[in-house]
Formats: sequence, C-alpha cells, structure tokens
Amino acid sequence: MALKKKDHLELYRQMVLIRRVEQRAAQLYQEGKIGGFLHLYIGQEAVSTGIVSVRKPQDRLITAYRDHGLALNVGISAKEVVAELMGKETGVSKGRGGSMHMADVEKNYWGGHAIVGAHIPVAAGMALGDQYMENDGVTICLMGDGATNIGFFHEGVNLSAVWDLPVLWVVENNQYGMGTAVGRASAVEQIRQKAEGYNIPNARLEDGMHIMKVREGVEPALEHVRSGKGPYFLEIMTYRFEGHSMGDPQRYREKGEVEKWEKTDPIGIYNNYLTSEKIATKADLDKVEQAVEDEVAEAVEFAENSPDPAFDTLYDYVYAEGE
Amino acid sequence: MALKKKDHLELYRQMVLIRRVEQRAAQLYQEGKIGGFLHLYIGQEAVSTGIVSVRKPQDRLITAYRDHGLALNVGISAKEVVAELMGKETGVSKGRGGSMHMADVEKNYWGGHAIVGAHIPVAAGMALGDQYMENDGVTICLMGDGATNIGFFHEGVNLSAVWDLPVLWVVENNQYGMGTAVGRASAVEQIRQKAEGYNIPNARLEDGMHIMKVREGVEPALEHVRSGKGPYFLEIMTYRFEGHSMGDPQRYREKGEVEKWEKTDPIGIYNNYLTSEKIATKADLDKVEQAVEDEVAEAVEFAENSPDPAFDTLYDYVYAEGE
Amino acid sequence: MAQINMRQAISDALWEEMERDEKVFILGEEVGVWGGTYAVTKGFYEHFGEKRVRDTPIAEAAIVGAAIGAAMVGLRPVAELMTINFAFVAMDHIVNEAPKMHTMFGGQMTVPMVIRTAGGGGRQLGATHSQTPDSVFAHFPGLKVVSPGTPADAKGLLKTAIRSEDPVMFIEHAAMYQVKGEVPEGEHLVPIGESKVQREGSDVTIVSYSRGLQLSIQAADQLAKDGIEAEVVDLRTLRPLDLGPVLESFKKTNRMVTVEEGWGTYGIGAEVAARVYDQAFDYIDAPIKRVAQKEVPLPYNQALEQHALPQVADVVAAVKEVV
Amino acid sequence: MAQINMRQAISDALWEEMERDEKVFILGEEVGVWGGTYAVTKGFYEHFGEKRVRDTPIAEAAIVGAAIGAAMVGLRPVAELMTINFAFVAMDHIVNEAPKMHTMFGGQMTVPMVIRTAGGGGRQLGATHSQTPDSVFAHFPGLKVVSPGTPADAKGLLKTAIRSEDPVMFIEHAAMYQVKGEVPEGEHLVPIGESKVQREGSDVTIVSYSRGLQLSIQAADQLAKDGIEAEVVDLRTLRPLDLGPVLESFKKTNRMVTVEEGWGTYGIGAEVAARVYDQAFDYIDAPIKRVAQKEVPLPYNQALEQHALPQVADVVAAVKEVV
Ligand SMILES: Cc1ncc(C[n+]2csc(CCOP(=O)(O)OP(=O)(O)O)c2C)c(N)n1
Ligand SMILES: Cc1ncc(C[n+]2csc(CCOP(=O)(O)OP(=O)(O)O)c2C)c(N)n1
Ligand SMILES: [Mg+2]
Ligand SMILES: [Mg+2]
Repeated sequence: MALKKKDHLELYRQMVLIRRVEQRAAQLYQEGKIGGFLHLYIGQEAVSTGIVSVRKPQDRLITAYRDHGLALNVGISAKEVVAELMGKETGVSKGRGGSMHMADVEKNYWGGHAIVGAHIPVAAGMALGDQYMENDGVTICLMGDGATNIGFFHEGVNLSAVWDLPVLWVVENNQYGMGTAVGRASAVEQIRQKAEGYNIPNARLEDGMHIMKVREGVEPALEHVRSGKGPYFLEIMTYRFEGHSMGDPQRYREKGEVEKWEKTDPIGIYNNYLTSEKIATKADLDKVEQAVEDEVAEAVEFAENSPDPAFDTLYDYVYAEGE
Repeated sequence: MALKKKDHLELYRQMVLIRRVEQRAAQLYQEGKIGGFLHLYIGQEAVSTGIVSVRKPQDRLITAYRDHGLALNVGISAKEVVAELMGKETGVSKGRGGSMHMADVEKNYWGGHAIVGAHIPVAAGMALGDQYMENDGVTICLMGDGATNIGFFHEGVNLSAVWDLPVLWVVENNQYGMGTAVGRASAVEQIRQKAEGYNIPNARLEDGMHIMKVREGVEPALEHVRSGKGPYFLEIMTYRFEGHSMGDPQRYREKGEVEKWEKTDPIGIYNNYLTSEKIATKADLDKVEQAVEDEVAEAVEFAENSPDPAFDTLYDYVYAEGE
Repeated sequence: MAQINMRQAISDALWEEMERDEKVFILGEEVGVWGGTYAVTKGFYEHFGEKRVRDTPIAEAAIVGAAIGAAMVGLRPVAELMTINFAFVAMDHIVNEAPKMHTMFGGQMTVPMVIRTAGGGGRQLGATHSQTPDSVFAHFPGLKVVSPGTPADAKGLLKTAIRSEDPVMFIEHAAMYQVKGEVPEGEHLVPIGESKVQREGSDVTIVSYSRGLQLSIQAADQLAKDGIEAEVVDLRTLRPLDLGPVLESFKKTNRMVTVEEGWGTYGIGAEVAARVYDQAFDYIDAPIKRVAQKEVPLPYNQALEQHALPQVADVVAAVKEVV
Repeated sequence: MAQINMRQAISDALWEEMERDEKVFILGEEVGVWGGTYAVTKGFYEHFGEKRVRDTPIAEAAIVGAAIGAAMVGLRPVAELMTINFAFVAMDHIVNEAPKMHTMFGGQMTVPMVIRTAGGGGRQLGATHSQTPDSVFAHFPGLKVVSPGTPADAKGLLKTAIRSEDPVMFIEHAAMYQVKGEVPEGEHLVPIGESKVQREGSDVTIVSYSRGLQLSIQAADQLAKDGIEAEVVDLRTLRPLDLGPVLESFKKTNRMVTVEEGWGTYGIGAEVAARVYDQAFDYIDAPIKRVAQKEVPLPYNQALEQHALPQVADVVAAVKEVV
C-alpha cells in the first residue's frame, strides 16, 4: 500500500494527537481531574500508528492497559478519549472503564485490558471466532515485554499454534515491565525466541521508532496470518519515555538512558523523514500540529462539561440480561 | 558410577517391585479396596529408577500424581505404599493422601502433586531454597508431556532460568496427556524445544525404556546443574502401558500401538540386558522376582490389617500450629 | 415423562442446543475423542466434528480465556473445566475477566458463554480434587452461578444458560450423574435466578441445592416417619440469589436448616441465614442451623472423608434441633 | 508510644523480622529496585541485597509457588502480590497448594510463608483492580487469613504471621497506608485468630475489620454525638474466625451492624451474622444489618465508585435502623 501525501499527513496527525492528548492528560492528572492509573504511550506512537495503518477493517485489535494510542488510531475521537479519562458518561466506555479500558467494538477495537497477559487467551478466542465463522479477519494482539512471562501468554500462544488461529502476536518491547528491565525477567535475549517454543514463525523489528519500518515489518506478518498460515509472532523494539504510570520514581533507569532514546523520538523521526523526503513541508506539518492543538483543547472542554454517569445507572451494565 | 552386580540386581528389583505393586493395586482397586484415582506407572519404570539411581541424597525429587514409581525407588516400603493406597493410618501419608500424594521428606521425596503443573513453580522454590542456603543439592522435577502446556510450566521454568536455579526439569513424554496425543496439545515436534524459549540447555533422550540409557542421559544433566550452570531440561521418551487412570476406555490409541510398545517393556529390556551381558543369570533374576512377590504379598497383608485413621484425628494436620 | 439421569439430561441439553444453534460449540480437556471424563459429551465428537467439539491442551486459563474471546465476537462457547478444582487455575478469567467485560466497556461487549464444571467430594480424590467452593464464585457480581439438583433442572437451566447473554458458571456434582428424575419432553427451559420448592411441608424449611438437595430430600423422607414434615427449597441459582420461595416457606414454618456440601464458613448457608433473619425477623422461632462440610481439606481415606462430609443423619439431627 | 502510619508499621515488621532471621526473604513484583509499588519495601533492596529482596517476573503463580517450595525446604518467604486482584492469577497455589500440603502428606511438610497483598477500592482503578474479595480466600481451611485495621495490629500480626508455621494470607488495604496510629515499641506480637474491641460502647455492636474498621470508628464518633454509644469489634483475622469478643459485646448491646468494604453476598458479614444469631439467639433485639459494597463491579468514575462503596453515612444509617 503506497502512501499518498494525505495519508502521511493523517498518520502524522495521529501520532501528534496521541502525544498531545497524553501530555494534556498528564496535566489533568496533576490537577486531580483524572484519577486511577494513567499509563502513557509517549515514545511508542509509531508502533500503534504503524500497525493500524496497515490493518484492514476486519482485523480486530486488542491490547493491554497502555491503550490510548490504539484508541486514537482507530478513530475514537479525542473527545471520547478525554471524557473517558475524566470518567464522564460521554466517554467511550461511558466513564466505567477509565484509562485502562477503552474500546470501540464498532471500530473493531476490543480494548484495553488491565490484568497483565489476561487478554492473550482472549485474543486467541477472538481469532478462533473468525476461524470458526470463516471470516478473513486477523486478530492483532499487542502486549508488553513483561507480559510474556505470565502463564496466560504460554497458554494463549500455544493454543493459537495448535489450532492454527489467525492471530498476529505483537510484543511491544519497551524494555521494561514497570521497573524491571527485560533481562531481569525473561531468560532469552530476544523475546521473539519465545515463539520457538510454539513453532511460530517470528521476527524482531529492531526499529519501532520509525513508523515506516513498523509498517514494513507488520504488513507481511499480517499477510502471513491472513493467508491461512497460522499465527505469527512479532517483537517490536521501542521505548517508553515517561514513567510506567503517574508517580513512578523511575529509579530503575540507567543514567542518560531516556535522553539517548529521546533522540529517537518517533514523532521527530517521522517529521524529519517527511520533510527530508520532501513528502511534506514544515508548514504542512505545523498545520497538522495546530489542528491537533485545537482538537485537544476542544476535547478537554467537551470532557469538562460532560456529566458524570448518573447514580441510577450504577447497575445498568452489570448483566446484559435480567438479574 | 559403574554399577556392580548387586547394584544391578537392586535396580532390577526396584523396577519389578513397581510393576508388581501396581499390578496388585489394580486388582485391589477392582475389589474396591482402593478408591479415588489410581495412575499406574507401568511401562515407565526405567525412567524413575534410572533417575533415582544417579541422584545423590541431597537431590530433591518432586513429581506429579503418577508417583508410585519414585516412591518405591527412594525406598518407601511397599507396605507404606500399599497402606497409603488403601488409605490406612500406616500409609506413608497416613491415609490422607492416597495414590496421588506420596512423599517421604526424610528421603528427600517431596511428592506426589495432583494439580497438573502446579508443582513446577514449587520445584523452582525448592531449588531456590538450596541456592539460598548454599546447599549443593539439585531439585529434580518430573512432569508429564501434557503438563508442559499449562501456564505454571512457563512461569516456573522461566523463573529457574532467570534466577539460575539448581533444578533439573524432566519431562516424561509418554506421548499422551490423558487421551490427548502430544501433537494435539503442543505445537513443537519435540517438547525439549520449549526450553529454547528460556535459553535452557536441553536434550531429548530417545530411549527411556532402557534404564542404562536413562542413567547415561540423566547423569551429565544432573552434573551440569550441580556444577552451578543453572537449570537443565531433559525430555525422556517413554510409554504408559495402562490407561490414564482406572476405567480409561483408551479410545484414543492407534491400533496395535500398545502391543508395539510392549515389545519395549523396560523390565524385559533390562532382564535381557543383564543376562545377555552376563551381568546376572536368569536364576539371579528369578530370585529377585520371587523376593518381590513375597514382599508385595506381605505389604498387602500389612495394609489390609492396618487401621483406618481415627475420626478424632480429622483435624490433626489442618494447621501445623494453633487454630 | 421420561425418567433419565443427570448425565443424560445435561448431555441432551448440550446436544439440543448444538443442533439448534451452530454458534454453540464445546471446548475443554478430553471433551472430544475421549467423550468427556464423565461421559457427558460421549458421541458428540463423532456427530458434530472437531470444529464444534474441541479438545484443548491442559490449560484452563486458555480454555476460559478463549471462550471469552469467542463469545465477545459472536459465538456461544460452552467451556468445560474437568472439575471445579481446576477452576482456580482459570480464576482470573472466571471472576475478573468474563464478568467485567460488559460493565467495564459501558455495555459494548457481551460475553454469552457457559463454563460447565463438576464439583463435590466423596469420591476419595483427596484434598485438591474434592471441593465444593461454590460460594467463592457466586461472590462476584457480573457472573451468574447455577447449580442444579435434579435432572429436569439440569437440562432446563443449562439450555437457558447457553442462551443467556451473560457468562454463566454451571456447577454439576461429580457424584450425581447417575441420579434419575423425570424430565419434560420437548423444549424445556428453566429460568436462571429462581428458587423452587422441591418438596412440600409445614414444620420446617430446609434450604439447599445440588447434592445438598439430595441429602435434604432423603432427610425429609426420614423425618416424615417421625411426623415432621419438612419443606425443601432448592436454590438452583447461587447468583443472583432468589429468596422468594425461601421466605415464603419460612413464614409458614418459622424454622430453618440450610444444607450445603461445601465448607460452612463464608458458604452458601451463611448468606441465606443472614438474609432470612433480616427479611423475616418476626417469623423466627429458633436459630437457623447450618449443615455443611467439616472445616478441613478432605482426606483420602474413605471413612474419614465421609466423616467430614455432611450426611443425611446430620440434616435429620439439625432439623430435630430446631423443631 | 510512637505515632506511625500503616506503611511504616508494616515496613518495620518486615525489616525487624528480616534482621532477626535470615531465613526470611521477600519476593514479588517491584519489591526490590523500585522499592515496592506502595513503597513498603523502600530501602530494603539496598540494605538486604538482591538475595533477600527478589524482584520477580510478572508471574503470580510462580511467586506463590516458589514461595511454597522455599518454605517447604526451610525458608520463610514473604511473597508479595502487588494487589489482591492479582491473587486470582495465583489462586490455585494460594487455596489449593499452600493450605493442602501439610494435611495431604500426613503432617510431613509445613509451609511457613506469608502472602502479603493489598486490597480495596476507592482509588478509581476500575472493576478488575478494586476488589475486596477477602471472604473468598478465608473460605479455605488450611489457610490463615489476616487483615489488620490499625498500624499496631498490622505490625504485630505481620510479625506473628512471618513466624507462623502455616501459610498466612496477609491482606492490607491500599487506601490505608497513610493511616496513623500508636504502635508499641520493641517486640510487639499480636496473635492470629483473636478479635478485639477497638472502641467501647453499650448501645450497639459494630463488627468490622480493615478499612471497614475506619468507617466504623468514624461512624461511632458521629453516633456518639447523637447519644448512641457503639462498641466496635475488629475481627483482625478472617480465618480462623474468633467470635468471642463479638458475642460478648453483643450479649451486652443486643444489636449489631457488620461493616465490610467487599460485596455482602457470601461475604464476611453474612458469616458473622449467621454465627451470632445461632450462638446468641436469645440476645437478639433487632435484625443484624450488614453494610457492604453494592453488588456491582466497581466503576472508574469517582462519584459512581464512591456511591457503590460503603460510606460512614451508611454505617450510621444502619445503626440507627437497629437501635
Ligand atoms: C497479573 C498482573 N500482575 C501485575 C500487574 C501490575 N502491573 C501492571 S502493568 C505491569 C508491567 C507490565 O509490563 P509490560 O508487559 O512490559 O507492559 P508495559 O507497561 O511496558 O507497556 C505490572 C506488573 C497487573 N496489572 N496484572
Ligand atoms: C490443572 C489440572 N487440569 C486438569 C487435570 C486433570 N488431569 C489429570 S492428569 C491429566 C493429564 C496429564 O498428562 P501428562 O502431563 O502428560 O501426564 P501423564 O498422565 O501422561 O503422566 C489431566 C488433564 C488436573 N489434574 N489438573
Ligand atoms: Mg514493557
Ligand atoms: Mg503424558
């Protein structure tokens, strides 16, 4: 799929939108307007944006709690995202889910799951659904490096291989699970090696900070799965610039580490790429950025003015049927 | 460790003892004198006997519910084993555990565990204990092929690698987990490949029916671990001649499969080996067999005449301390 | 009406629902080739094929997790956990994923799935394999928990569960598959969340469910010989709990005994008693007695195990205390 | 006596026990380099080193399983589960391994370990991360379950738990680490299995524990202004449950309210109420009222979450109903 200028601008817009929404969210958190956990995706924008840019509408997405990126990529409006963060009835999950639980089933985005790794067998089940119903969709399941150590990973990934399920496993290796560096929690050098234990074809994408490389790596993996060859396992190297959640003292980082990685800021890289390849001018990009600023400001205003869920709706979604 | 004649006769005795105790147990089960589940080890005797013959006293053993073999190998008397099967106070676990829960801590045999794979992290913890206390013992953890698909396996084995624990993982690949052939439950051709996902050195021992080959394979693996190089992962090929437990219709076997494997009966093979290598005469072996017959008859009598646990002991071992 | 046993009733319900709706499928350990460890799905694999009767690896979290995922995207999975004791292995998915999805995403997803499993003791399976921890699952809003005591209810409730839009945990009793009873022919549906008087009487109300119901009916028959007419109310559903018929009966009898096979502490009877006292305070003539398992992990020895389990005589004695 | 907060009290208990006995060690996610997600083990890694303060992979079953194994061979592990919600991931090991080992092998093994974890809601963490499922764990004989409500008890109970020969689940409340109270200096041990009157009164008995205790004390203070003197009994241990002080108080006041943060159905209050009715039937002047969480998975929105959680006003209202 060759990208036109407007496609590039759209991808750039998404990445900037994620960044700005999250930066604003961090402020709102400090102001006490957002509560609970807030896991920022800052630094990893190229991964979700790259993936969503090559998926087809029938491809389902599911991820862990670091889920704002995908939410914005699939087209949930900044309004609904910010409103959800503020727990409002107008939020994408009606204020029930918060930061960790954003989904939009209409957009084939299945959330946002807070128990580490628990969504992995669930993703296998979604892929089983498509296989059973003979749909040609692929389930794309994102997870963190830390999640690959929990039993759910083993059971879900093995099942996908035994049953040849149409699922693309994507590990976002941002090099830490909370404060634990990959090497202190996993015994292999590359997480993709874990796929060998399930006989699943796999690769590591060394540069997850460059959206074009993400696209290049994901597209064939996705087509592999779509063509009926069973699951595929992709490790994508990236980095989380912020703390794990708000209030992380970040004692676990090596000195200078963040600075080193910030030089590889995925937005900076893309900006550079677009201008140096003459795909877009600086003015084009500034315009995109300004539009995003406006959108985010509007979203915050919308969210602030939205109502909390009414008390009498407390029992509304406990059961789908009867009680 | 070169074996003398008397050592060979002892190993032969153990294998025959396991076989006869279990055959007798199957009868007692039919007579209603043994209840619950009864998982026979028949066909796999060379594995446990070979392993125990090369372990040192400081090496801890732990396994799943198919645990009579190890129990007899470590020297729990046939009396205590049969009494446990019959639920008697004189049983090795005082009639509380039954077939699936035999242990003798004095003999460094830690049971007998009925939840598939749950003992794997426990074994890692035992090895951690030795590492922490700077003992030079190795924890030898046996498990079935089926157990390698559960999350516990993944978590326990990974931990052993990350922490360099002195544990020898042994998969007894008897080719089925209940009625499910290995290939229907695991995605790899050889189960030892799973160790690659943890960067653990590994091997498959193709012939687990010949006790000499088991010894040859296990000894270096054990020494690898003992020398401080971290865990080792060994897959041993074997076969279970009987049903999974009593009352298994065995619809899952291929035609002629059992017959084919029975030709490789580990006791027959060893008998053959001992006589053809002129290590022992047929008369020597007959004598061993006769002694075993007598021992088993005595054990059954002992067990039948032993008392049930008294009702007033019901609460005795619920807590070690207070209530 | 036909007299059929519990196994057949459950099997018929599954069969009919699979014939009716091809979105219904079964997954679990040994449900296929083996025919189900309790033979409930015997013949299903041959008739419906491996797509709809799926043997899984030993991986309970994957079984329940995959069922959740498949349900989310439109199928109607019936996940079988061989026994309720293994439900702990899938605990997160049962209590923390399945029942939360609908509410956490503001009603966007439903999880129309059934987890079928068998509980109960008395079969000498030892402490880890003999539990009746029903209250533990029924503690969680979002989950429906059903546990039938008669073949008719088993059939009717299971069919309703399969058609329900919510996750339902369906708890059978491993020692009751042979119990016979009349089952209406044709479409027979029993609503979830309705208790029922299973035997009429005027002197005392016995509240129970599942195997406790059996004990209660037998006790009532014995008590009748002494001129005591017990009314037996079957809860059938443990969440949502319907106390209507219980209170109605109690207002007539003013005396109550609760009967459950599991441990009493934080068990079913405690909740029933606490509610009845609260809601029918003016009708109480004697303290409510609870009959339950003695507070120990069940021992293997048969006599000791039976000593720890509630017996008909215990129910009779409890009733005599209150009348 | 020093005024210290709950965090410090717990931290001190751990520190002192680690200084006293070098068999005591800590393992869990982020307990080391990070210093504990609730900062309870801050400074421990630096002082005791990585051998005794062990960061683990995200693998709860391995954390608890390894602790069990280490305890079996002679160490005294304190396993930390970041929150009680993740205890479901290790459920089998918590309820089906640790509490069964001692009894199943006829007393041969003990499992002297502590599982420290934090429960509770009110911090906008959403449905999967906000639970108080204490009764679920306290249902199992063989396990001891402790949940302190004051810094002094937290310290004294944790020290006792670490010295106990039995597995103890030690449940803290995530929103109470800042709560201050007087803690005796020097060796301070509080026995497991003893309830305690935390505030004296003569008009009504409020039974609670953990954060419920806080609510109860605050309610009692308010009630005092209206001339109602509430006696507040703190259960402190949920298994074994000590009703001595509860009954004693109730025989004086004849009125009771139970307060717990978790769901009422199959919760703590139900058991307390059922026992009190049974054991003090002649002293009851009014039905016992239970204050508990509304029966919904907790929503993210702050106001709605608070609406679902029990409040001081609810306790006051319940008391006014019964006096
Ligand atoms: C089962 C479970 N254990 C622990 C946690 C707490 N926790 C939340 S995120 C996290 C780290 C996950 O790391 P990784 O998978 O690498 O994802 P990342 O945060 O880096 O995106 C932990 C331990 C949890 N949510 N669930
Ligand atoms: C967690 C759990 N799930 C299911 C079972 C039931 N079960 C007992 S043995 C067994 C098969 C195990 O197969 P394998 O590990 O190959 O050991 P083998 O019986 O061949 O020795 C199963 C499914 C169990 N005990 N525990
Ligand atoms: Mg990470
Ligand atoms: Mg096997």
